[in-house]
Amino acid sequence: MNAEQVIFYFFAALLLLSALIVVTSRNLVRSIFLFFVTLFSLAAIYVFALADFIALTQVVLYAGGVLVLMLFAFMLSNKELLNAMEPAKRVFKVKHYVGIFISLAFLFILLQIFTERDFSQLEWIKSGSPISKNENTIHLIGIQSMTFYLLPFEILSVFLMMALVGAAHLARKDKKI
Amino acid sequence: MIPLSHFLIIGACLFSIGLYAVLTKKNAIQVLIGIEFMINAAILNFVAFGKYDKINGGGQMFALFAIVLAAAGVAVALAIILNVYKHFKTIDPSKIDNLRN
Amino acid sequence: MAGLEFSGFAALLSIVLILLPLLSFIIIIFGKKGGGGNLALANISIAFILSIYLVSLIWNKAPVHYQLNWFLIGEIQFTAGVLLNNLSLLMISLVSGISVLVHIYSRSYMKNDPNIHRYWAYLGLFCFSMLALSISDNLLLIYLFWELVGFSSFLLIGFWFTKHEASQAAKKAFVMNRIGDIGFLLGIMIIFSQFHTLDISILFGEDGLFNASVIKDNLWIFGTQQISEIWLTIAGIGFFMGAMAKSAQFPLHTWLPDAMEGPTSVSSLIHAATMVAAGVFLIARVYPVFDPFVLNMMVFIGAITAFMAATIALTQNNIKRILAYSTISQLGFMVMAMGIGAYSQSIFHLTTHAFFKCLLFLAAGSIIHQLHHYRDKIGLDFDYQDIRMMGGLRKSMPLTFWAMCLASAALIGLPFTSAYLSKDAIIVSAFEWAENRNALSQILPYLMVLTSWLTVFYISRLLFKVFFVKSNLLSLEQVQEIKDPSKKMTYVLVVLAFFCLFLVFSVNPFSSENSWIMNVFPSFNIQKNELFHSIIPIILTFGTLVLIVLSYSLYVKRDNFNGFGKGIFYRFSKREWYLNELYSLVFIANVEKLSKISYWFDQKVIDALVLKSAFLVRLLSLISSWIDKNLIDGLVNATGSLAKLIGRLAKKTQSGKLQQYLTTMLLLLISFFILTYFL
Amino acid sequence: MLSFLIFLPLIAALLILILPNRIQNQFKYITLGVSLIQFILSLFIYFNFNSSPINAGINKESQFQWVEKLSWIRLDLGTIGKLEIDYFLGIDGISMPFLILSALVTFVATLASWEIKTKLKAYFSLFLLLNTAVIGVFCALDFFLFYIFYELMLLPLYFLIGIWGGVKREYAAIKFFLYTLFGSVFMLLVIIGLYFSVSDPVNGNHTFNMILMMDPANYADGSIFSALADNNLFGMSARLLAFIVLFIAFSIKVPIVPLHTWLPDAHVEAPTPVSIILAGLLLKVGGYGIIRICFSIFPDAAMQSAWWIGLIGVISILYGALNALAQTDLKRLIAYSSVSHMGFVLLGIASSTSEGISGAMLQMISHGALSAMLFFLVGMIYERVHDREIANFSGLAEIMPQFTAFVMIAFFASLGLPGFSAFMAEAFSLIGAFNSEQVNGLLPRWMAVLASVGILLGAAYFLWTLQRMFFGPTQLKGGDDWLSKLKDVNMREKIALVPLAILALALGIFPSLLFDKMNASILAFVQLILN
Amino acid sequence: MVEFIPFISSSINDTLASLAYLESEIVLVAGFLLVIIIDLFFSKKLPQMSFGLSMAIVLIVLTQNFTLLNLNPQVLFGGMIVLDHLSVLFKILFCLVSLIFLLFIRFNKSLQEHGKGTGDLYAILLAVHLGMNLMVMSSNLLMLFLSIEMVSLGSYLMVGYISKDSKQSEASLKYVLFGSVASAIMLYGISLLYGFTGSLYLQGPSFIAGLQNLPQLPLVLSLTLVFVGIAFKLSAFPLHFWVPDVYQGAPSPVTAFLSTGPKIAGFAVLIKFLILLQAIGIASNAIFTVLAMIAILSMVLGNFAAIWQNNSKRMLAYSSIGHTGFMFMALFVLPGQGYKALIFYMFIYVIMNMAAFLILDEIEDQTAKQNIDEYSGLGKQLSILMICFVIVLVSLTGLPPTAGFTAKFFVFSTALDAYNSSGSSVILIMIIVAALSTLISLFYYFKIPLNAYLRESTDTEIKASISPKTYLSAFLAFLLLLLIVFPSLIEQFL
Repeated sequence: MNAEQVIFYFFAALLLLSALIVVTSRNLVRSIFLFFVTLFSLAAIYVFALADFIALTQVVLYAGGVLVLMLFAFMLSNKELLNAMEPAKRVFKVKHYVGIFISLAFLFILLQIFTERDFSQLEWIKSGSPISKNENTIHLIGIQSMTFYLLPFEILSVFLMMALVGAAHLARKDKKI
Repeated sequence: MIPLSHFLIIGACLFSIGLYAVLTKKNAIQVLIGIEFMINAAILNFVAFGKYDKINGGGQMFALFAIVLAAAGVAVALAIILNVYKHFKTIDPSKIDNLRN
Repeated sequence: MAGLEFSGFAALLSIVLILLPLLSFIIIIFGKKGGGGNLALANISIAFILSIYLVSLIWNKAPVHYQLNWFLIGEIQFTAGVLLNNLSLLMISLVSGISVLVHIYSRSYMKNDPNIHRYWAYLGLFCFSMLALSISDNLLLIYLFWELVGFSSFLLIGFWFTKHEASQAAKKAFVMNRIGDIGFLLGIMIIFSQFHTLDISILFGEDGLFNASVIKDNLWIFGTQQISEIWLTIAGIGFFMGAMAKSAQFPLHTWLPDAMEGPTSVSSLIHAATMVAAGVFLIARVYPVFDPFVLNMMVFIGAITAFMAATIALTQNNIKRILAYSTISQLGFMVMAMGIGAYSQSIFHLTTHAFFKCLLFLAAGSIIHQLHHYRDKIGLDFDYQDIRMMGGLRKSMPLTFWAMCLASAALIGLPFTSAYLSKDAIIVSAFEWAENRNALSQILPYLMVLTSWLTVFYISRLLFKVFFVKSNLLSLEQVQEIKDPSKKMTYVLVVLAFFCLFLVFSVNPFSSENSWIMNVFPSFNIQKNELFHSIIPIILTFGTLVLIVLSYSLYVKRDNFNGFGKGIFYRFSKREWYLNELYSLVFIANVEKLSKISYWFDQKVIDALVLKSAFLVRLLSLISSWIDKNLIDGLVNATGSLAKLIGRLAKKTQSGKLQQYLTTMLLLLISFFILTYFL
Repeated sequence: MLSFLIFLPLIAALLILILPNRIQNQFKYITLGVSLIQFILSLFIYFNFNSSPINAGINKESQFQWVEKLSWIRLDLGTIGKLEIDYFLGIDGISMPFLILSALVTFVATLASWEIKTKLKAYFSLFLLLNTAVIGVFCALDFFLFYIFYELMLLPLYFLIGIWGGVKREYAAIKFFLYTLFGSVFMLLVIIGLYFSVSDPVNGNHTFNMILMMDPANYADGSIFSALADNNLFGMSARLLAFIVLFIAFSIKVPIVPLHTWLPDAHVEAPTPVSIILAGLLLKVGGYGIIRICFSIFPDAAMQSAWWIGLIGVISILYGALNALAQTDLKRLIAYSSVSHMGFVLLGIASSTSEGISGAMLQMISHGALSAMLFFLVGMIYERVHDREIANFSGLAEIMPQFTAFVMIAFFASLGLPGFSAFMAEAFSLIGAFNSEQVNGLLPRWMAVLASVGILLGAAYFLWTLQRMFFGPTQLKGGDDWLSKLKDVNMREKIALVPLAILALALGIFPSLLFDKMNASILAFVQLILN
Repeated sequence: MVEFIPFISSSINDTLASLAYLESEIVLVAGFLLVIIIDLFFSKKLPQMSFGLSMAIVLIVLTQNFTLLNLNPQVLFGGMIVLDHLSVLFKILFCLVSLIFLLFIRFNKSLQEHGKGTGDLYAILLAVHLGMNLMVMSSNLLMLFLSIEMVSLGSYLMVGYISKDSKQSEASLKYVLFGSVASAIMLYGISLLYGFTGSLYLQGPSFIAGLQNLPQLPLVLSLTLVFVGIAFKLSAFPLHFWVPDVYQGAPSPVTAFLSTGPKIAGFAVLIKFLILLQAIGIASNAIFTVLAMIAILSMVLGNFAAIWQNNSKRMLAYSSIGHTGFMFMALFVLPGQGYKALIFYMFIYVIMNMAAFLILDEIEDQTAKQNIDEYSGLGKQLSILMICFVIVLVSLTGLPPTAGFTAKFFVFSTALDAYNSSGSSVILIMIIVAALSTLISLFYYFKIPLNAYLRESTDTEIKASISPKTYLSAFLAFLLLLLIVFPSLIEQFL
């Protein structure tokens, strides 16, 4: 086991652990902060998949954007949001069992798929050209977004504009009232 | 060299965790976080597979787009959740059930 | 060519003849209220003259048969036409002749009725359909007019429809006739199915299709058509049923006594002289259809009818009812005669009966009419048709009395009257018929003799009660005030009385064999036995005379004789063999019940089934909406029941909605997978 | 010509919709005018109708008369060719009589509409719409077009019953609607199935042409309804199943026992003119459909099920009559009598003999006229005193002699008094049924024998009613009030009643008026179904 | 790096060439921006200017699309999108939806009285329209997901647009959470598809080949996960749970839009996947069986549940689930035949569903009545409107003389054809269920005329005014009548 692997599995473990705490925690603030940990570990794992730009975006957008948005959301609103957590009395309800059952079932099916067959032996992976470690992925992404992915890229801008306009509309106060 | 399937398994776990949050959490924001987990699981898949797809760069591009879309989605969802809070004084999705048969 | 022209001319005449009364019907029904008498009389008179003229042209010559295409159905051409042969000529002259008389009579009899125009119109309709019935050349047409006759009878019986009994009686008459008509229709269907034609002359002529058909191996075969022999019998029974209903044969006779609710003139024309004879006429028309079984049935039913009606007539008090039963009895004779093959005798009796029964009724009508007026005059309320209320009218209504006596003499068959010839001929034939048959058949002639004597008894009872004994109600002085009716009415009686004499029919007062009617019609299956011809009339006449004397001593000499006590036989007879009660018990009540049941069935079962299915749909929808609403509960409960160890927590899961939706959705997805890949 | 006949009322309906409510009392005259024009046109068609065998129609397109054919929808839908829907009208001896009946009954119903006092605009436009649909059904030769007209009848009726009906109108309207829709929804599936099986020999397109559907040669090999392939659906011959579906659809309209329970409710709750149309025309659509579609397109299946159809006919006759006997409401009684009378139609058709089918046709026309008359008469009483209980009336003949005369005509004609059309019709239905065993062996003779008992029961309930309501001493539940309200027939009512009476009488005495016109068609029809 | 250089110039050329075919999308983008700007600066002075502008833009797009009707299939942007006849038809449909929707917004009381103005809504609409256009054209999974998200996000915004009361915010919350979950699941499915094939091009050979080599379980799982996202848009079973709640809570125009636009776009996507599946060569019977099951369950659930609804919008929501099931039947066509019956049905469906919601809304505006049992006597008071309503409901039931019948008829024809060629009994059962559900739908649709006409009003006279919405619904109802006589008006373009 080399260093790369150690680091990878460390982040993987961190990722899953923090994610588990996020979803089991009854404290929203703790939840959100651990969410940051999860996202960060995920970004680290992206690096192992040679997607450094994605990792960067992940950190910037998610950690910097989404998370801050979430925090702002309940900071802007009432503090009661924080208190609106479920009471700690009951540990588990049937709902949780069903939830656990469903997620485990999905996990089971997915693991079934991923372990049964080695996907690195897929035709296209064997024949394709993998990204080498010293390649500048930012270049690649830049060229691709200006050629193949030009149209989605432009549309994405319209999309964001729409989301902006809409979210702003929802959030802003009614002038008449 | 990390085997591809390990990425995928991590993604699957994350997906399931997200699913659990979605189904059980009593706070809309936590549900939203669950959804983000699910999306991130997918992004992880994209990234993992994208490693082998240099020419089209589909995986990484898709991951990039997905992140942006998810962020926008969160923005809208949060705006809506705030609105809901204004009316209901709660964001427990299981308590918001005025609309029913 | 000349023949065709002649037949065309004769047919035209006959059509004009039948259309005249129809014309009076149409004109009068749309005309003004209260009128129409003159027109009706004129038309029927012309019709009568035409019929006489036709008789003079065609009688005993080749029949005239003239037809036109009526309609085409499939490949079968239906024709409509007239068939003028001896039988139809006899009928039309009889019908039109008696109609003329009744019309004349009615002018006085019905004078004061406010709705008299309807009366004339209905009479016109009746005459039209009866005449048309007589000359129609095909079974469908006959059936058409057959029912139309019934319909006009319905109208006339119900003429005073405000009287409950009248409308009841009219309905009963029509429905009972309907029963017979169904048989008739069935007969038509069978004949049509076998021969594809309904033309009488083609079917029943000398070399008609009917004679060409044979019965072999229980099959009735005509050309390539074969059906089971039983259908021939059924056809015969069918036609006979028609005749039974119309001619008031047991057990379909009960309408006729009730039909007396109509005006008496109507009773005399329709329910005594003409329409009721149509049954016999029909039997005569389709005679070849009847196979031995049906003929025997005819004998049986005719005899029963004759006997039964005679016994019932013994105890009735309503004058018209007595006469009605007498009519039934006489019709029984005719039908029986047809059954034994005494075709000509039957028709002969039909003819003579027409006159004397008409006379009886008209005479009775005169009495009723006068009594009715008298009642109105003195303002007393009594049943003016009850013979117990009458009495001693011999002096005050001499003409009526004598006419009635003559008619009664004819009825009981005293020598020198017309019916002596015809009735005795029938009884003689009955003896002849029975001669070579089994023991059971031997009863028949004696039964007929007995019936004949019963006739004597009831008609004498009537005569004596009406004309001789003292009235139960009116004093002698009051009776004196009642007079013979107006001239018009009495003339009619006189004319009819004339027709009750032997001379009209035969030169020889004691033998019917040479009467002109007997000569032109055939008889079947009867071996002549001279002995009977000489002995039986003598015995009959002797018995008759004895009975007259006996009844005179019973009814006139003994003042308060009420028939035969109040024994079981009396009640049986008085209540008309309880047949009405029986019918209402067995049929009417059951049909009503059946209809109630079937309506209940309709409402409660069939409709409910539909409603139930609607309910089912609603239930289904309820379930499905319940599932939709509570699917989560259901599924959660199901999973919960997997983990029932944990217990009742399952019930506390109705908290959230959105997540329930998602859970359900995902559960469905997973179960889809599990079902597809892991099971 | 036929289009004009069909769309004239539609145009009038639109006109009425446009016209202001101010002149709503004139709407009835517009409607009357339209129906009069229709009647005259239909008479014109009648007199110019060629009844020779070369114009028999039935299964030969060239033999139809007044044909109008426009291509309508051409859609490339399936694998095997184009969808061919035509605007295809034409009449033969089977449909022509119904045109006259429709025009006449509509005319009478319009006259009966005088009693309608509310929402005249809506009423008359729906009424005219209904008229369009009914005539369209009788003229359409394209199945698609037929179906459209067929369904189009439902809606106006739903509202006509539902809005202007009696107390239980909601129930009746819904029940009627659901019943008939139930039949027709599945009919639609059969129609589509037929379309896939049949192709136009000229251009190979799949077609909705009913006439082409009658020729087995036009069925593609192996298609669902191909006679040769004899496919199975749910363990049954596909053709038989299709026949049954179609038969149920139409026999709900007829109606047969046990699918009849909508009829008493609908008839009783409907306002008089609608009852007239229902009984006079709608029921006929069922019979017409059975002849034109069920039997013509699926003769083989029809022959297989003839015995059952005959049995249903007999049961309907007896059952309807028995139920009529139990009724206390005059209108209900007449409604049940319709069930009974339409049973003869079924019996006649099932016999598959020319006599039986002629009888059935005549019965439909005759019942159309007579039931219209009966309902009109009931409506007259109801309009005057708002009561129809038989027990509440007695001795009406005294105070309403002319009315009684009409009632008697209608009753006696209905119970099959010879001289009226119903007699001929019932007699020939029975004769046909009786002959059937001999001719084609389809129906046993006892059916005819049993059915003839229905005639007796018919006499029983009609005469009983007559006696109870019209004869006897005058006694009314409403006393003097009713006495003053029960006026005798007025001029308008006479105008409505007389033509019906004349029609019934004329067809009874001269059935050739009808038989001659349709004989060739009936022969062709018999030949079609027996081969 | 170097290996990309040859592609760049060709890619730019391709982009330039492709732009010519995207006129309508460009117009939409331009319009989107213009509307935002106008709303920012002129909303006070010219309150209806953004409405007029949006109308103009949609009309321009409509005419542009008509010119593209007879186009041969064009692969644009290097396979990112494909413009073919079917997608042009869908785009025309969207124009129709948008046009009615715009008018609906313009005359809807609650939206017009909304304090924050309607300008943003018009902008969102145009963006969503753009998204729908791209949805039907896209042949790349990325493009597809992007456009689906665009439509979804726009829809969330629309549903929560007013959020003046709890109902609307609740609806929007449910919608956004449900929708996000669905799209997250779909995204995961897409990621799997991508991973298994290495390609995002739906019709690309490598994509198909990659799927062909897959074992059943991963293939079906990934496809099912993708289907979740599509079915969410279609509101098909089992993703229909949100429908009643959201439809009831959303503003009427938005409900009308949701029940038509995104749903139709969803069908376009579904068709893409069906074609893909056929190309992969999965036993078509299996797919058809699954589709038929979904269709049956949707019809049964939608129709049966609709019977019990009293709220008219909720009832229409359930009925629209039923209609989805019904439209599924039109998917049962053999390869290469086009989806004429489906498109025809959709045209009619748009018209009648929009009209139904228009009328509901108008009734609500005029009488404040939302429940069916309160409609009694309305037939008299709102006569023209109710006549139109009856026509629309008859059409929704699928009875003559309305175009709903023709549409239903075509769909039945298609399904029977499919049965004819496949002989699958599931299809036959589906057809029979469809026929029965027509009957059942009568129950609930006709509750409205039953109340409106057959029952007398209990409350006082309502002064009816004839509003633009009445005219609009009358026009739509008239279209329904016209189209049964002249179905060729639509049919000629198919």
